[in-house]
Amino acid sequence: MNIDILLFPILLPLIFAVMGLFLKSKKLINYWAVLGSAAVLYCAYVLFGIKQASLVLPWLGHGIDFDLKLYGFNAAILLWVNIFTFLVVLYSTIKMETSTRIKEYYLYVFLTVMFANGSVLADNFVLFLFFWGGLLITLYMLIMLGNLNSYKTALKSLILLGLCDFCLLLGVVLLWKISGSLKISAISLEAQGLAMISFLLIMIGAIGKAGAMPFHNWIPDAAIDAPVTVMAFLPASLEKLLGIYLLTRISLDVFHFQMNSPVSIVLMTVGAITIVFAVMMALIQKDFKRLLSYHAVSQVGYMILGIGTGTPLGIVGGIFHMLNHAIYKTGLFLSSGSVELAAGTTEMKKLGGLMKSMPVTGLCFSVCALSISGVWPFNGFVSKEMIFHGSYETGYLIFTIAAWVGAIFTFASFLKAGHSIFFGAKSTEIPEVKENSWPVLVPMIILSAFCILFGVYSILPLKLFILPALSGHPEVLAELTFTHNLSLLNPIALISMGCLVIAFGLHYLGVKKGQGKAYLASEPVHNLPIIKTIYNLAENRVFDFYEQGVKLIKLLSKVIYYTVDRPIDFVYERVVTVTGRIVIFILRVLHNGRFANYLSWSLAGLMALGYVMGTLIKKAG
Amino acid sequence: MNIYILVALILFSVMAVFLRDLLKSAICLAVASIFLAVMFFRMGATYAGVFEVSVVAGLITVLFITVIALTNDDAKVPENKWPIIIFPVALAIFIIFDIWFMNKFIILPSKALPLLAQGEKFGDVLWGQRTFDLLGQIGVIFAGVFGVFAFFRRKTDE
Amino acid sequence: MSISKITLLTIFIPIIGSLFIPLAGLISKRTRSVWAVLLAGTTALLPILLIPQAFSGTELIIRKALFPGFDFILVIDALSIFMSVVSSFIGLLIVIYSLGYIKDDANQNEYYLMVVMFIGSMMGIVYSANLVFLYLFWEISAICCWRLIGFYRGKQQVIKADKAFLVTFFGAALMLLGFIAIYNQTGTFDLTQMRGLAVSSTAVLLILLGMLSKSATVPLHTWLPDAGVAPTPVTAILHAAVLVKIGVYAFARIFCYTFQLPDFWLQTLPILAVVSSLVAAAAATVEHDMKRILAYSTVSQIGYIFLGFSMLNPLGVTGGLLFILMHGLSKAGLFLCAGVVEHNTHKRDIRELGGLIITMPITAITFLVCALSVIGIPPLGGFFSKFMVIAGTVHGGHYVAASLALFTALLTAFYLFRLFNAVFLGELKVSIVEKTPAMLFVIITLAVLSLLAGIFVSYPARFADVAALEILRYVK
Amino acid sequence: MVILFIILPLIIAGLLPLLGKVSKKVLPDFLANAVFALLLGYSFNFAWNASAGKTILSQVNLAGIPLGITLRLDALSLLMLFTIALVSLGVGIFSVNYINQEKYSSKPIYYSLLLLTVAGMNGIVLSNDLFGIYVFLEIAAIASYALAAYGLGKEELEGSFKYLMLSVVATSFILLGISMIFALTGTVELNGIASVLAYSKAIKIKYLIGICSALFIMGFGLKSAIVPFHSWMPDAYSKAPATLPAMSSGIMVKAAGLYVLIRLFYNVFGITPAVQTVLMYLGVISIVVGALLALGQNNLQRLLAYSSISQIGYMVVGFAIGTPLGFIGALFHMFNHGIFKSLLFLNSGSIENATGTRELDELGGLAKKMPVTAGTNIVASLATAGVPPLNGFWSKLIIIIALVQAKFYIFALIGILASVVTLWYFLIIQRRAFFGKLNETWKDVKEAPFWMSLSSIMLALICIILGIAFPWFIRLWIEPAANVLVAGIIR
Amino acid sequence: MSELAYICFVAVAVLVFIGLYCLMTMKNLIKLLIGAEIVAKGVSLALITAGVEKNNIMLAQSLAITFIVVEVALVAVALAIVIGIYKRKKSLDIRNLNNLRG
Repeated sequence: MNIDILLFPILLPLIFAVMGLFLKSKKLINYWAVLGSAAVLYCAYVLFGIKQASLVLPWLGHGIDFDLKLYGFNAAILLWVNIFTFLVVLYSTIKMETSTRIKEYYLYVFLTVMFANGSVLADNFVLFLFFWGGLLITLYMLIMLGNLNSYKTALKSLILLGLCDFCLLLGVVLLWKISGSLKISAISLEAQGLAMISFLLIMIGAIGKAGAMPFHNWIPDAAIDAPVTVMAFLPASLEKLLGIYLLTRISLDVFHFQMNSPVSIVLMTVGAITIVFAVMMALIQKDFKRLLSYHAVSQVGYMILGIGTGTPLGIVGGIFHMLNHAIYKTGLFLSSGSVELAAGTTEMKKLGGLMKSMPVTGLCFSVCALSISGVWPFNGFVSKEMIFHGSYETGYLIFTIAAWVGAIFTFASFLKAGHSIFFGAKSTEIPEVKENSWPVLVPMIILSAFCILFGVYSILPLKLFILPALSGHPEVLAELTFTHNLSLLNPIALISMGCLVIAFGLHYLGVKKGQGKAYLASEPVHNLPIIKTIYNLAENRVFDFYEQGVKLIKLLSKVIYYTVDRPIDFVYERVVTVTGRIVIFILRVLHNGRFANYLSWSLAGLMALGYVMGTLIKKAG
Repeated sequence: MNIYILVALILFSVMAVFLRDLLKSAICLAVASIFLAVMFFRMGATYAGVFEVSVVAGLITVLFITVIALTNDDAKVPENKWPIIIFPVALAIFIIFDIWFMNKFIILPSKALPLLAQGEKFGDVLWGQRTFDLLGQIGVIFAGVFGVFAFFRRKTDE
Repeated sequence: MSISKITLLTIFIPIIGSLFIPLAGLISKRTRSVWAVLLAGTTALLPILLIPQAFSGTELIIRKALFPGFDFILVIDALSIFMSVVSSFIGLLIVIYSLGYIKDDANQNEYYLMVVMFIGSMMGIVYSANLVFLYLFWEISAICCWRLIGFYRGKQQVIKADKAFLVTFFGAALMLLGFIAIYNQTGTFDLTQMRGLAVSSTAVLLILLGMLSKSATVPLHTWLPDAGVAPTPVTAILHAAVLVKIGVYAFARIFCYTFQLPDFWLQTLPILAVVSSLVAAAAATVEHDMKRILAYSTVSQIGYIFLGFSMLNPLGVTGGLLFILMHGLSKAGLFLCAGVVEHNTHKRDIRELGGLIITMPITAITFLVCALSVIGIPPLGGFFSKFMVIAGTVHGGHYVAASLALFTALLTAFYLFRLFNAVFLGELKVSIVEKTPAMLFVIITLAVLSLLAGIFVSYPARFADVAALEILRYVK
Repeated sequence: MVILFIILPLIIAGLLPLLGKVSKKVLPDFLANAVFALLLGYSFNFAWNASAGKTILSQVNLAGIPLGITLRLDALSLLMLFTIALVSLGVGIFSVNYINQEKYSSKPIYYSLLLLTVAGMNGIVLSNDLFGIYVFLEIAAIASYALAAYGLGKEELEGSFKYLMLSVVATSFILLGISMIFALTGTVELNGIASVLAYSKAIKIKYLIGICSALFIMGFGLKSAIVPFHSWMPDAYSKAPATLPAMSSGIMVKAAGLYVLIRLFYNVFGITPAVQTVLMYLGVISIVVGALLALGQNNLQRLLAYSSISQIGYMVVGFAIGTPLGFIGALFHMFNHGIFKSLLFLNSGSIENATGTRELDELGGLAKKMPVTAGTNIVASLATAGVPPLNGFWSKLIIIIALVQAKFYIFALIGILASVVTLWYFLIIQRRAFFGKLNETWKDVKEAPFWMSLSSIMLALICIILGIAFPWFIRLWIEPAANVLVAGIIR
Repeated sequence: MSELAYICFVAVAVLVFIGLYCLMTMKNLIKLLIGAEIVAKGVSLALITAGVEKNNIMLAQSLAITFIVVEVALVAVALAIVIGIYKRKKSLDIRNLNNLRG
């Protein structure tokens, strides 16, 4: 049997997933999983080498084909998806050891990989939706693996992402209607009129998957409820990759828009809002994982902002940021998982001074944290600079400022986190902790290494992974020079540096106010007059899109139920019967059993008959 | 002359209706029957007249009187007063309406009285043409007899 | 066997065979059950033999002359074969499920008689090409439903059974009047002779009322939630497999395939369908009774099928047909899962249930799978049908309808998961384990089929495509 | 020997009370049912003749001497004869067990009354003479007054008395009409009247015929319980022995009422738009009022009485349309209604025989204990409501088609909606009597005895078989009868 | 129409009116029967008059005689019912005869 190599990334995980169900021993399952992810990774690597391939099989008719296409960009994404998978699986062998549902866990992980690979490779929108939507289920199931309350969060994620997916579906269908084709690589449209609506709908699908506001609410909740590996696996890495991958494809290939076109403004606005608000929320978190999760949201803002600028630099920056973010955020989540594994908690209040006992974790955390904060020479710095430049080029300074504000608070919050967990005084609330075993550490080390590598030698990932995204856009490539990004001496880079200094100042101030307790470092900001009320509202989930949406849906449902459905039923149950009863009552009262009454009806009937007959005959002549 | 007989017929009918005493009304009814029979004679329907006198004025009156006797004592039914009061007015209105109606829709009277020719014999007509009615009469009598039987059967004649 | 013989057997084996069920019941319970399953099995098998005929792309018409205008006419084409395969198969599953479900109840003879006759009447409806015979089988199915809903003989049950019968009869009687109006126009009840005919709006309205009442579409839908008092297999058969599909089938057969709809209705129907969907979904969100929620969900999903069919474009119609299949599988699965829960716990109020995933994992998983399919999440079958319906709607230019339909899909997700969470998750309130392998077998089969129908969607899709082409042959 | 249809029941009716002294039960049972069966078989004898469209005007001879009896046997009267024989056979078989009840007794008298009603109806149907119709109508009527009060309960007597008094008024008006016709034409024979009237076109004569028509509609309408002349029916039926309403509603209202009306209007006077319109409206009013009143009843037989009123409305409407299809529908419905309505009344008799009551709210869940009664009742109910695949559906369908074809859209709609109400009240019967939970009072109730069940099953089978085999039945019996009406004025 | 027939028909109408008036207003069952009898008289007069009008008195007579026989049978049965009612109710008031209604 001749199976096209393009099917391997999809079929392999499926085989591993199904076979895994039949394994009995826990150890065996772990090995099996590592082996599986390695195999898929290898497969992805081979494909990355091939770069160009396509496969078209007939499927549903109507132009809906089973259409896979590999080219430079999605080969890169495919590779990274599988790298993260491999790392997370490796990490999971220890982290998930205690879980009783390990079998299910790997099943879902492999299914996730399958769907992710499929959606990356798909070149037909329906096929893409097929795989894309499948991720919903695995995400739902993965979150369900968490603690007792996780099902609520799981539902939240399902509904929010479901909403995004339905928007995506509508956008796709609209696109189909407009362009007459479903082949992603064959569509090329100006984002105007209906096409713009279609673009916005697909965009919602993409940024929703990536976790931008306002579709982000499930992420912080999941950080608490779901296993940390799941967080590292999905919201931190895979979903960002996929979401931004889709956004890139539709912004670059499927639709075209000019710099500062309405679409661009919308994207940038969403990005900027996401950056600022999410980071503000992240700042005040007292739980490490929750803090990370808000950052996961905030960073999406940068990517969207970058791609939304429509400038070559911004776009490249956005995509690069996606990659970088996936690396360091996975690293951060993994380190938080490491802390949780060792100390049993991730609450900053209870932790402290772990650097001594967990040096590797601490170091990796530091690298990733500096990276996310955009400190030179880590990778985050490069991509963020590109985004700053890109947004600055659009002329809307406000977005750049928003990005800077984001940078300030990002750094501040990580200073707080690092300070309270790894540095500072040793906490007395937790028992003595030990560094974790190597399967936990290796992924973090690898990721940290990537952070440094991509920061110092940024031209490598850009050439290798990012530029293929722009293949077919020579005009973009032509303008692109990377020289100034590496230079620290340009005004924008200086301002960014300034931001870091401000952040440091803020942290210092906060720690001082909090009597040396690092986890209170964000309190000054938290307690600012107006901001405090906003925070309180936010903590009470007033801004929670999901909670409010659910309330609205419930209200709407009730309104419809009581104004449409029940009245209709009322007609059957009451109006008809009661009217009938009244009429029957009247008729029955008339039939009073009196002979004279009955006789008079008959006689009256006779007279009426005679009269009617008479008039009718007269009429007939 | 005819008109007086008819008036008498109507008068006794009215009395049969409005007399309080059932016995008297039954007798009034019989008298009315006799007037009707006289009318029949005058119109040439002799056999019908005989039947009217013997069966209606006789048999039916007897039946009525028997029933009245059987139910006499405590069966006084209070009758309303107003029917008697209204009756003359109603009757007058009805007669006027009836005459108007007949003049309008039915052919007006012509003065000439037709000759009451008797072409056929009564027996021939009855037996030759109306045998079906006789069959029916048998049936009616059966029905009447068994009907009355059914009402007066003893419940325990099993 | 010739095609026509197979078709006649498909219709008359269950109808006539069902009459012998009480007799079989006189012998022994086992004989009766075996006989019932045998009948249902034969009925499920026979249409499968017809599938090659469906792909041949031609139609076969059988005509038995009776009385001028009342000829017994059967039409065998892709559409009718598709419908008969789907419904007889689900019917079979439900009969098997009943073996476990009602084994301790009274009046089983009547139950099996009615179920099997119901399947037979559905076959009759599907193949009839004479409006009068369509109506005839239509009402046979209504009679069966009536007895089945009132199966438990409680006062409420019987009242609701009466309500269902009356509402559907009301609609059907008006539909008959519509048929007569068409007869008045054409002088025949023969559908095969009226293709491409333009009909008056009044006739359409009357016929539509019948379809809506049978398919439980707003505003004639409330009997369906109330019919939830029936024993569960019945509700399942009523909703998912057969009953509500009758209306949409008739719609496809009469309005898509045969007549030309007036413009007014082409514009109005999508709105009606979407509103129906939305209202029912909202009601499902508010209700607390497990079966009522599912029933409202059915109402809501039927709206999609109508939406797809009313588009009269290949996508929409294919989507509608696929929807019939997918919804049949997954909604039957949901109802039967609910039946397992109810059978074991004797509770239907979701507020009194919870945490059953611990004691009833298989039921929970199958429920989840079916629910996801109903919502329309890939890789399950429901996704494709929903996608195609919506694609059809957008292609037909009804953008608002499409967006409302998607909003309804979101609501669907919301209420189905509300149900799932309340029954299977959270705190365990009633601890009862799964029993009755026959029932579990059926629900697992349905869940697996929902999944397989999604993964190997191309096979049913090709079938639906052929049928859709057939349907749209006479559409201008 | 067409006269046999009248003579045979008449003679046996006369003999039975005498023979009753010999054998109180078995002989009357046997003789009466034998007569009904014989009449049924004998009516087949003429079926081919009649379906060929021939009319037999039979002059009866007695030993070679012609008697003054002319009987008219055409397809229409044959259909009626057939229906009468069929229903009366059903009722007769039912009575074998039913009249054994304590309150009824005296089988010979009972059967002779039953036979007299049959003789009376046969006479009406066969008569070629307006006055003959009247006389035989009275035979049937008098016998049925006695039957209506056969249990001698006070309510039975009350119902019977009202029935009688209203009928007397009706027959008086009929006779007034007859005498007007007589005064106009000088004859009372149907073909004589027809031929005289065919030549008189004057407006005054039209008025006179109009008045006569009104009188006849009122008189025969009261007999066939058309609203507003229906009021005797529920009273007479509610307490009477179930066989009387079965007989009366099943066939008498049709033979003594509707048949005469259509015979007169279509075959004798010639139909006029005025009569059609009036009948149409009366029919529709009957349909609606009857159905609604039936909905509110608690006494089973009273409910069925109102239901009969409603169903008769359908027939009236069908006849009033005046198209061939309308005739077919109405005649078919007439036959069907004879079958299923008598079955329903017999069911109520079975219930009463088993439980001693006919009040619906005292019953409940009898289906378990009386499966045959319940089953046949469902069949009859659904047939009445016009649910396929039973016979009532086809007849109603044809009537509605005829209405639509004649452009009476509103009436068609009303007819359809009324059938929904019909179904409604039958579902109420089902719910309260059979289909619910068993009322504890009746836990020892037994199924109806053999002959009662047999008769119910027989009638129910006819409903089902006709539902499937209706085309052949229509071709053999109904169409020729309809052709008689289509052919118009007789010669 | 002859004058006699005209007058007779008026009388018929009046008799029928009186009879119906009695049926409508009287309360005694026997009175009601008397009313019915008066109507019947009107009817038989109408039959004979019709015969006179058409010069066919013989036919009219035979009809009238049959009618009278029918009348007797009817009255007999009616009176039997009245006696039955009297036996059970001890009253002849039509107003008490309204147990059946609705």
